[in-house]
Amino acid sequence: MIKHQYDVVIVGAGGAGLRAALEIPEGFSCAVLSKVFPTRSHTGAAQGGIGASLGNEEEDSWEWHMFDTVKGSDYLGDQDAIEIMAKDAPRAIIELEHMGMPFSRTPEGKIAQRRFGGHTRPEDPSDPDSKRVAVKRSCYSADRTGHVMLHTLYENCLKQKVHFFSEFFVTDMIMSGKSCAGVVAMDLATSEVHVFHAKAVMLATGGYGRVFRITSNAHVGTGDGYSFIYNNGLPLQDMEFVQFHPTGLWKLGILISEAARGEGGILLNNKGERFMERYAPTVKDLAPRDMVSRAIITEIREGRGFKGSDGTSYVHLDVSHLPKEVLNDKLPEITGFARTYLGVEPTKEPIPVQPTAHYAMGGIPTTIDAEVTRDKKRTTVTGLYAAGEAACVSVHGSNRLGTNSLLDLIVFGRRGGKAIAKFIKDAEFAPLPEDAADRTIARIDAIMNSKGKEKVGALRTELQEKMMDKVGVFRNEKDLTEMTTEIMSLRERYKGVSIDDKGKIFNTDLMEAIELGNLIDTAEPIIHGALVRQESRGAHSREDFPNRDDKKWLKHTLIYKTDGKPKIDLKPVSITRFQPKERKY
Amino acid sequence: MKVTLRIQRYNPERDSEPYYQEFIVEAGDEKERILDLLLQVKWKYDGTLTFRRSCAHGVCGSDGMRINGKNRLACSTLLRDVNYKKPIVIEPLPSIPIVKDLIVDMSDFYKKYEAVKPYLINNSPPPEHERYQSNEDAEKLFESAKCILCGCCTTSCPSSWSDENYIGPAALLKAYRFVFDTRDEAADERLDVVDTPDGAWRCHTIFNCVEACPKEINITWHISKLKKRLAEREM
Amino acid sequence: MYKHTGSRGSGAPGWVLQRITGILLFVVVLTHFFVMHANPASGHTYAAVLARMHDPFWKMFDLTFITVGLWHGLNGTWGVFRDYKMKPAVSLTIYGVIILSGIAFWVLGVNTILSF
Amino acid sequence: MAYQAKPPEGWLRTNLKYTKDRGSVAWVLHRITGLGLTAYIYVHIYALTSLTQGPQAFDNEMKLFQTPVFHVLEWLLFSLVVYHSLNGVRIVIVDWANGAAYHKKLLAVVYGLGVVLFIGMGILMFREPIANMFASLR
Ligand SMILES: Cc1cc2nc3c(=O)[nH]c(=O)nc-3n(C[C@H](O)[C@H](O)[C@H](O)COP(=O)(O)OP(=O)(O)OC[C@H]3O[C@@H](n4cnc5c(N)ncnc54)[C@H](O)[C@@H]3O)c2cc1C
Ligand code: HEM
Ligand code: SF4
Ligand code: F3S
Ligand code: FES
Repeated sequence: MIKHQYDVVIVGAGGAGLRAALEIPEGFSCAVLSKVFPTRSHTGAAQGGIGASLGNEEEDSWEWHMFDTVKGSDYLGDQDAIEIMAKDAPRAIIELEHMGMPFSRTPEGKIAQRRFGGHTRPEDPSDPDSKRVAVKRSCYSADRTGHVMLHTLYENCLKQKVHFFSEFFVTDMIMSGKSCAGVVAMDLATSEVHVFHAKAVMLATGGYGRVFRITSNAHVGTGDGYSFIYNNGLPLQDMEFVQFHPTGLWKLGILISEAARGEGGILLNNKGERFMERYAPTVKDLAPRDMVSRAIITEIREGRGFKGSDGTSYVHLDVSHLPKEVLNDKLPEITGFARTYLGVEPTKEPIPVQPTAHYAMGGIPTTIDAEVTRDKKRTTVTGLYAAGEAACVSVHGSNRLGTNSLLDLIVFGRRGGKAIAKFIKDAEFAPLPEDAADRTIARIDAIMNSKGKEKVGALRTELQEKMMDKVGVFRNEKDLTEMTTEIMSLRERYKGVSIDDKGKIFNTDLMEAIELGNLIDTAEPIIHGALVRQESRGAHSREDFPNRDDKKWLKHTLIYKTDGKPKIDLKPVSITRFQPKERKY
Repeated sequence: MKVTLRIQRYNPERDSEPYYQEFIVEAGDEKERILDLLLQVKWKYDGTLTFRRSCAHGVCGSDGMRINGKNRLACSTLLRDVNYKKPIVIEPLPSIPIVKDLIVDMSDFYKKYEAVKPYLINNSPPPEHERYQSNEDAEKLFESAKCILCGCCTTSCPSSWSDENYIGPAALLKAYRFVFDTRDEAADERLDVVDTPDGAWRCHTIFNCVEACPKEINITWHISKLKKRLAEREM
Repeated sequence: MYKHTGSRGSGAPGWVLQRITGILLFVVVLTHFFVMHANPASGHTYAAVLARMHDPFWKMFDLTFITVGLWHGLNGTWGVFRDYKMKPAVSLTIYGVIILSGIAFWVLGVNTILSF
Repeated sequence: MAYQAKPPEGWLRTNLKYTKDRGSVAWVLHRITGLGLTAYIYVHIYALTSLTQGPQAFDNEMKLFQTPVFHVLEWLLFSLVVYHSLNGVRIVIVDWANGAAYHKKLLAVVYGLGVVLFIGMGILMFREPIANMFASLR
């Protein structure tokens, strides 16, 4: 075991982690740990853009952005946090530009913007209550926005000489009494266990898409951060809200960004109908993701989808009517994906798509300064911070609008970094418990020495398939109850997992086994959250409770791990400017 | 459909030399990704098979490897891209130390990347708004900014095979990315780094890098602009 | 391990000259070939060669050829060796051999041309 | 680092094992022809020193060079020259002009033009034997 001491340890080198690292002032030591090389983080997969009311192309205001976000969240988002994000967005974008991010430009040389689902402005700007029409708010760099943003942030970290520990797999968080004192990690190259003692720890570990079989998320999106929190007796918030992106490539789940529809692509069913006209008469194909995903599944269920060779169904996303320049200049990457992976020529034929598990609205509850909270009164955990997709501020409520996640990363990543910078100035190191690494070592030993019969791959596939079938776009009591027992039995069977690789060097077999445990830890609160929330709101759609129920459920759920059934608590939503209304597009 | 993978194996804890091992896997159709076949081997037959992967659709740059003699990403190579009637030979990226199976030691590659100061340097105080840049100027950077640092290019370049000190196409591409950014002020510092025998001058326009690049970046074109810029600077 | 070596300015002039001499040679070598070798029956007797050698144009032509050709060829050869990792002593020796033999053969050639 | 990475195999093996593409074939040929031509220049300069030793010596030497075998060798030498010079021009266009954008087309031109020039030169050089051959056929 090797011990390190750093003022700050940041777990995760995606957009959130890197942005936070840039705030740590000179004179303090900061280590960024990531299980993959930083630029391999999943932020690099983001395509469409970052939302900000720059108004470079059309008149826009942060209040409209805030309203859209609140409405998009189905009023579950905390409005104080959303206000901060919408107000800060233009500054945050300009800052990225100053850092060197290569944006697409307008003819005047300003940052270019385009339309995106759920982002609107009043048709008549002087009348805030007039009909809402789509607005150009998403700042982009072709369809590689996340990629260039991640690289820009990493480059700036290099410039600032941030200390990286690449391919360090964090396995646990160290609690010292009521505060966080560091993390435990395994160096993948050698399987050695390292203990990082820190004044402040930030979890920026990204999402959990790999809980589901069809997902746009990377293989590394295994929800590790959620599991650290959950296993240390802290709560997870709003885990039932899983965003299914409507347009994943059929069978593969690879994302075809909303930008495709933002640029004019349309969805068609097997009758050739533009069915979104029926579900969202005003914004049509640019309705928020939850609605479009439900519409697609409904079309398929009612027999208007296409049947694939393997029995699964899809609808068509048609971009073939768009000018060639638009496809080549603004959507080169995603037309490439369709070509490469499905052999479809998007300039001529429609692309087969189906909803794909995409984003975690819920996560580690934090304050607006990214401090992790432990209860419904928002008591903070000393020395512990979280940002990015892993965290739940909550700005996305029950459904995130496209482009708001990258924004979330840079706004709250920075705020978290600033809060940490302030905190470490006069904080002391919390004492490091003697047994800090014991749990990790025991876990590794158990897996390495196990003679059980269960295989990681098979068990994980089972979990993913079941989650897809029963906790997918539509949910009901029967399926969810079944899943609560399912997950218990999976957890039991997980104890019998054994691996082939008994070596020390780059033991990815071991890593995957530990990740599977994290997936199970993450699936459990998703299932239980979905079961208790007896309403339909945003991405959470209960067939047995089809309506939104503000009286009972305009609340965040907090889930704690116990020995038996997880404990559930409810936390009020912050409502400042906009009172809940029916959500219609 | 049955497909044979002939994979180069090497476990430093056990083997003194790399060797090849064949696995027969089941593929649905010819649109199957090589990465999925490797995962099938790992998950079904031999958990010790080791390789990097993450995004599975060619955007993170983790899984560069040599497939049938040529560097590519396992996740962007489909069965139909290779001759799958014969065993598909899968080896780690060439000319770079092997850590285990298909995992190579990329630290040198990253050092070269860092050597060109891959970050915007502009010490004049920024304006309130964005720094303006015409769309044409921005688009000149886009192709080079596509790079995912997968390493396929540098490890496919004969010049870097014969001397690992050659800075390599990926780093040169990165140098281009910043030298030609109208917002950058440190072009000279970077040009100094690549204006050496180990720098741009060791590129002999072999085009292996372009053939290997999974993002279809015409790296040689970018290097040629750099060389031209260097030559002009000299005169 | 990657180690940054070499100093600024150690490439551009050579690179540019290699290309300029290349283009020059393109003209010179092809002309030479078509004039001298296209018709094997003629021009290869001592008398014929001597006649050409007395023509100032061909004298200049041959001098250019020999100078530019040697420089281009040897700079190219040095470029080839530089591509392979070598101990400094070895590379210095090769560099020496290239330069010395180059000068020697240039003198030899110039001597032949100017003897007439 | 705490583990032992396997150093890469030598450059020659890597060269032999890696899939050859148009560009790398062109490079190998350029390299070989360049070195070959340089060696030939040395030989050529040395051979011509016999001029200074008077007509006897020179014409004696030329006798050797005027045999059919040497004519064929000369023709082959020309193939090196043609390839190296055309490909050299291609390289100049590729890294000094915009040639990298259409390098495959350029390469096709190099090979095409090279073959034409090579055959053309062959016809010029061997026009007498060829004519004789046709004459004897008639
Ligand atoms: C395909 C796709 C397209 C998207 N497009 C958009 C878009 O257009 N606009 C938008 O706003 N949002 C978009 N999103 C959402 C957005 O990209 C993500 O939510 C966001 O990038 C998450 O960033 P992050 O920093 O929180 O985490 P990530 O970028 O996922 O990074 C997680 C980091 O944590 C590290 N890590 C995780 N676990 C461990 C561990 N156990 N030990 C050590 N390190 C660990 C990882 O190595 C990684 O560095 C998209 C998402 C996807 C999947
Ligand atoms: C006829 C016209 C010629 C042209 C246009 C030409 C062009 C070039 C160019 C551009 C290069 C640089 C290649 C690089 O840097 O990658 C080169 C290399 C070289 N040339 Fe020429 N050349 C010509 C004739 C010759 C002749 C006559 C000789 C022999 C004396 C010669 C010998 C060489 C050698 C040895 C190299 C180095 C090869 C390498 O770097 O791989 N060239 N040539
Ligand atoms: S230039 Fe292409 S091949 Fe090279 S590292 Fe970048 S993406 Fe990979
Ligand atoms: S392969 Fe190498 S030599 Fe140049 S064109 Fe590419 S870097
Ligand atoms: S797994 Fe990300 S590039 Fe292949």
